Amino acid sequence: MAVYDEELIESLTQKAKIIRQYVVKMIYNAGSGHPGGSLSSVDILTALYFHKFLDKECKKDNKEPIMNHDPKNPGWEDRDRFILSKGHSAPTLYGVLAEAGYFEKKVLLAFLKDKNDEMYERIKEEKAFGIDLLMYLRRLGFPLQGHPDMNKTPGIEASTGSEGQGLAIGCGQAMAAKLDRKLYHIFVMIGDGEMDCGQIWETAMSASHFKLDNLIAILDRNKLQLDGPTEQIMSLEPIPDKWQAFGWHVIEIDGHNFKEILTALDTAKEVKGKPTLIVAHTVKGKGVSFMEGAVGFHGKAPDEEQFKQAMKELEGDAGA
Amino acid sequence: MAVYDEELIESLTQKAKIIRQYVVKMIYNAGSGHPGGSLSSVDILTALYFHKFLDKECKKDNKEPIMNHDPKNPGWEDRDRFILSKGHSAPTLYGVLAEAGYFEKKVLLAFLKDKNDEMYERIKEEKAFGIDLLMYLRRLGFPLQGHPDMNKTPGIEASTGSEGQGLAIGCGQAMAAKLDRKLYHIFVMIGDGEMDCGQIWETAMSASHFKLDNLIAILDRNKLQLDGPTEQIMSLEPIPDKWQAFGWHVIEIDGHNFKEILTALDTAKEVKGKPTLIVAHTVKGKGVSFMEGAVGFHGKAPDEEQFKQAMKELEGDAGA
Amino acid sequence: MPVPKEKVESQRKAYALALVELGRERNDIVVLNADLASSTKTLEFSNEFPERHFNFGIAEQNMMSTAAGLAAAGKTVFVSTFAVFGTGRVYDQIRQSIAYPKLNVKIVVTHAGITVGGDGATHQITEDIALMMVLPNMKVIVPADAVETSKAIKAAADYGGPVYVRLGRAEVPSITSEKDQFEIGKATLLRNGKDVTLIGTGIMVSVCLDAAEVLKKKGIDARVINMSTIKPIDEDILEKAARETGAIVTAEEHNVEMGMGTAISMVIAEKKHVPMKRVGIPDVFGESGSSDELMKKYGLTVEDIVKAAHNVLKRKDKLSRLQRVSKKLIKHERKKGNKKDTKRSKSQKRKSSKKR
Amino acid sequence: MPVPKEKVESQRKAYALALVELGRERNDIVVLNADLASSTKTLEFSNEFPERHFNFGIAEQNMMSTAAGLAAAGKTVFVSTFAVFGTGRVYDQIRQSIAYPKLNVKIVVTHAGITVGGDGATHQITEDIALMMVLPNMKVIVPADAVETSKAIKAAADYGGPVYVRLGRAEVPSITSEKDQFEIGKATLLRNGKDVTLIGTGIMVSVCLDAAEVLKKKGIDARVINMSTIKPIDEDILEKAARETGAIVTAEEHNVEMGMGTAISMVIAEKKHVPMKRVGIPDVFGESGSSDELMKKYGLTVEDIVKAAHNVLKRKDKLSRLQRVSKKLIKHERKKGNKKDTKRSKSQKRKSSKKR
Ligand SMILES: Cc1ncc(C[n+]2csc(CCOP(=O)(O)OP(=O)(O)O)c2C)c(N)n1
Ligand SMILES: Cc1ncc(C[n+]2csc(CCOP(=O)(O)OP(=O)(O)O)c2C)c(N)n1
Ligand SMILES: [Mg+2]
Ligand SMILES: [Mg+2]
Repeated sequence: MAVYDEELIESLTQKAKIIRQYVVKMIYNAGSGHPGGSLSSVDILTALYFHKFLDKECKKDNKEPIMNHDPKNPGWEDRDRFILSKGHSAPTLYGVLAEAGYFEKKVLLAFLKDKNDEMYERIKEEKAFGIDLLMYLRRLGFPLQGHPDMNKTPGIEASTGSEGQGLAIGCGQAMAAKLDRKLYHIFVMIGDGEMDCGQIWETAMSASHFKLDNLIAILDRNKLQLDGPTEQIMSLEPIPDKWQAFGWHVIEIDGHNFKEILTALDTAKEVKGKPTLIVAHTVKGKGVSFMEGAVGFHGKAPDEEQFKQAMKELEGDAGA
Repeated sequence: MAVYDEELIESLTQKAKIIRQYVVKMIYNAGSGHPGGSLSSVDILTALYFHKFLDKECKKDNKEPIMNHDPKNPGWEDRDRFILSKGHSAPTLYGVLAEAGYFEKKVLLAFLKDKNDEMYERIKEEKAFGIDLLMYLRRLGFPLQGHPDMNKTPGIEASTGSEGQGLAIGCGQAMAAKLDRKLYHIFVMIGDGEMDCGQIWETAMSASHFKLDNLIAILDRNKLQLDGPTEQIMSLEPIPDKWQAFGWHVIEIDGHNFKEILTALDTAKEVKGKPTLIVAHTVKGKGVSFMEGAVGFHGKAPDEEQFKQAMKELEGDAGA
Repeated sequence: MPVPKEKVESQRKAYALALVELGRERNDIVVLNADLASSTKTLEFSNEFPERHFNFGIAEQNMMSTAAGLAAAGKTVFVSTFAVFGTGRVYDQIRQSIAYPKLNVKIVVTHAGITVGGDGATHQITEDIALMMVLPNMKVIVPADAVETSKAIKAAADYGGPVYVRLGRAEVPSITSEKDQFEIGKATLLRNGKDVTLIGTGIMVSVCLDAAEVLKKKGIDARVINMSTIKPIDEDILEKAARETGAIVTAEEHNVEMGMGTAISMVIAEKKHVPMKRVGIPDVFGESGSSDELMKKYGLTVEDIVKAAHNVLKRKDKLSRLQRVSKKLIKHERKKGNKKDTKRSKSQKRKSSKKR
Repeated sequence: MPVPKEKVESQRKAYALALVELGRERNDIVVLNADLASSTKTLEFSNEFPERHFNFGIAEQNMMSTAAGLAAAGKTVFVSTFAVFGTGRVYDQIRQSIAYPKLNVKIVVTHAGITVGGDGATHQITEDIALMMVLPNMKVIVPADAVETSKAIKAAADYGGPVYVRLGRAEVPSITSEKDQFEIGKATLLRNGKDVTLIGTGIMVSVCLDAAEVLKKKGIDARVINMSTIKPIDEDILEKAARETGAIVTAEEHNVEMGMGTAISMVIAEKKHVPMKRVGIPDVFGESGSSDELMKKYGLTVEDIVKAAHNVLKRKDKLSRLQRVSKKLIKHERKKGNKKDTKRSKSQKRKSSKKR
């Protein structure tokens, strides 16, 4: 069981604030990207990656982390895996990975070695690593692609961007865990618009058929897709009924409430015999007033003025 | 409302027997094909095509046919449409169309004119038309393809064979009917194995989103797919829950009981504001003892001995 | 130095305008989209004709087969999404529901090629032309600019079968004029020349024009052709170009191993073989970056075309010297009489059959 | 008259056997299928290793991306279905989930091409080679018979990235032998010859061998190459064949506009141009019929290859005559000195730049 107390919640809240700042800075700097769905998913990713993120750290406290992972060793075989199926929210994932330490120079170089000379050279030349790397989002020759690339960035478990495929990739990893009698879990975040994809339902069907209780999907239910509100573009409700009919355990939570997020993740890990979907109700653009619930900020970078306003709002009392 | 009496039921029963004989003869003759799913769908197609199949015939009796169609005029704009999404059951469709008169020489020539010289020539030369044409299933240069081809065979409303697409094609025709303020209905038969396809769920979602109450899907729930029982290969239950959660009206029937079939089709036509799925419980290979429930006859033609046995069983007292 | 181009315009906007105009003229026009109506600009059609525009959410496969059903019921259907999702994601649906039955569906995609930029490899399809070319019954059109886009859309609407139209994300220089004719299957000559022919498609046409200017400075007179239809390809203009200029360079924002250049190679090989060089994207996935950076890195610049032109010109030179002299000698040989020749070949045959 | 072939064997059975052997040797082998385990014969693997075989029902897309996940977690994954559903139906999943991240997935399909027969056009894919060729990072293998299938499967398992293996439905004559080496990217010489090279892939290799026999009777010495890897293509063997035989015929059960023949054309055009003819299926959809009837109707017979050979031989003859004489004259010209030549080209340049 994961354990949390007020202190942990407070520290996660602070982390999330920092991640939101990274996200906005990254996208502003790149001049393109997807702020809306990146911001709605920050709290969930923060909870996953920062609730006691080292196995050893937890063991010491006799606590179990939600997600076992080690930024110094992204290839650790027994790690839990996180897949961002809605790959356009990459900035959030990059922010979390950077903050967790996946982009330290040594880790980066080890990961890139012999794989891509251009990038390797840049990083060796101290062009960018660690948090700095975030400012090279979408830049030619740097690892942080517009959509996550598992061969260019340490900590990325699947290359995504074409919606609807990440859940199936997670399903494959979950099947591998079962075959290898490993205990790791696979967490996959999907978008609500992504639920339109038939492939999601194919995977919904097979994951329950194969009884993948080590697969936990988290739906970023921010009610918007690219062209507008999901219920106007392609109605999805009743979502829990759909997934239950497909054989999943379903939990509904407020995706911006750390207690609910942690409890849900914890419960999901205990469910036996079937996969779990956590329907996380979120606000698209969460944290930046004029981006909240705004379709226009699905895939558009803020201009200078908007950027300043956003940073002002996000810095607030966190002051990172 | 469609009307039926014992006389009609008896005549449909006789028709279905004849169609089953055609199906077995066709596939035996061709040396390949899909008897299982063809036989399970015979009664439903018979009910659709032979419950008073001419508008004028019905008007005279002040009855409404389940499906308005005219074999002499396959292109009639206001006709109801039937799409066989599980295209591998083509023999049943061909049998029904032939029996209804779609393959009369004049109709065939009018349909093929200038489209395919080889076929046109064959038919002009009296090589095969009407019921005889059935014996040229899957033969080079003849219109009856292994899977339905809307450009080679009159009465075929969609080219199918790649599973999962026919329901969406029907969805498009239903949308066109709404746009044109036409009252025709679209009937689409899908297979239970076909329900594995994500595309089916994409269409399930959009058909209810677009409120296509002129779209009626009929599920040939014969419990088998190519490799085995559906619940072993890829479990589908609870089927009604799934479709209801996707916004459909669901009716369950015995797919070999004409009263239930007719009543369900009738009810479905009255449902407003949403599409209807009729879950027709059937027996794969229905009518031929050794094909019933036999996975082995999904896609295999009977050998000579099996053929004789099958025909003996099917001729019974119908004696066609 | 680039040709001064009067204006840079969006193909997507031109598409949107053409659709709206078509919608006003024709009731049978129906438009489908898959959660990219704002990006592909079919939103404008939707604003004017909400009842004839349908958004399918992120369900491209369903959209394609539904388009087939609408077409089967008499509609002229335009289907739009990004190139990567309008081809590879739905290849089987296009194949089986649309191309095989030859239904009246126009697949108009935007954001093709690497100039998509920041989104990176997952969104930069450089294979779509190949995918659509290899499909029987499909027409493949890649307009060079906004003006031509508008005409291509209208021509597609007038043609009664499946058409693929490939548009880009970025604004492109306007190089064709309102009065140019557009016909599916006909390429257009943008600049006459006799030394070498540069054949571009899509955004590469304007790059070819720029390359022609650079070549002019070096005394090379380059012909420029806009190959806006890739399938069926305009064999006549190719044959003429081969015959009259004797050297060909092709340029496309697409996998160079299998695209327009390949299609042209096939024609040139059959009709009249001349030195040829294909400029295009190598057989690798793209990456994030700015359009310009990517075009440079992946070999789509004026310089790449100029270099290719020099390459083919060198080969042409060698070949034409050969041909000149051989012609002379053939005449010479002919004079010596055919008799001897016939004898020789006969004896050769005998010899070779003995060997085995 | 056909070469006497000792036996006719099923590629699918050979695949099944190879899979089972691999399964015994290696724990990391996992096999996926989509409701075609009995037809593609992975059922045999499933019988011996039920826990390492997964059937996804008719959900090919899910199967492909799941394969990617299994591979990412260290498995060597074989995915099987019919060719039409293992390529076009899942192009985007292969592209994004497998090829882009270079994951260790082997897509082994059966029932490729028109020899599928009775099922008709919807099941007869003649585009799959093009689809897989245009994908960066993909290897494309088309084994010629059962023995080679077995080797190809093992080679695919040993290679650590995405591979496409295309098999047919029908039994094919055994033409390769156990002791022949198989290496991805290396073609094999089946028969030496100096007049013309016949290059086949898949079931067309045996047809090429038969054609070589027919040609032999006419005194023509044909080389036969089995191009079992189409991507990457064996450039060395092609260059050698072009140089040594001076004429090439390719044969494939695939859309002839864009397949192995096209890939070979590209190499030949770059390396050493010689007359070439591609034999294959025209750019149309297939139809129901028997394999033999269809091969005849769609141009895949011994006669079609022989005819193509005569065509290229005629062109080769003309060309070699030209070359012979031109070589003579070049020598002659050289003697006259280069000075004159240089002068001429300079004056030419001046003239052409004046024009503009
Ligand atoms: C298959 C596919 N079709 C279309 C797109 C383009 N696209 C990118 S994001 C997006 C909307 C996603 O909506 P949602 O899943 O709700 O994401 P979020 O709201 O969390 O940003 C679309 C249509 C895509 N990436 N993949
Ligand atoms: C997309 C696709 N994948 C695979 C196939 C091969 N196939 C033909 S029929 C069939 C099984 C169909 O099962 P079901 O839908 O239950 O049909 P029925 O039992 O009525 O015959 C399969 C897998 C296909 N036609 N299309
Ligand atoms: Mg959303
Ligand atoms: Mg079934």
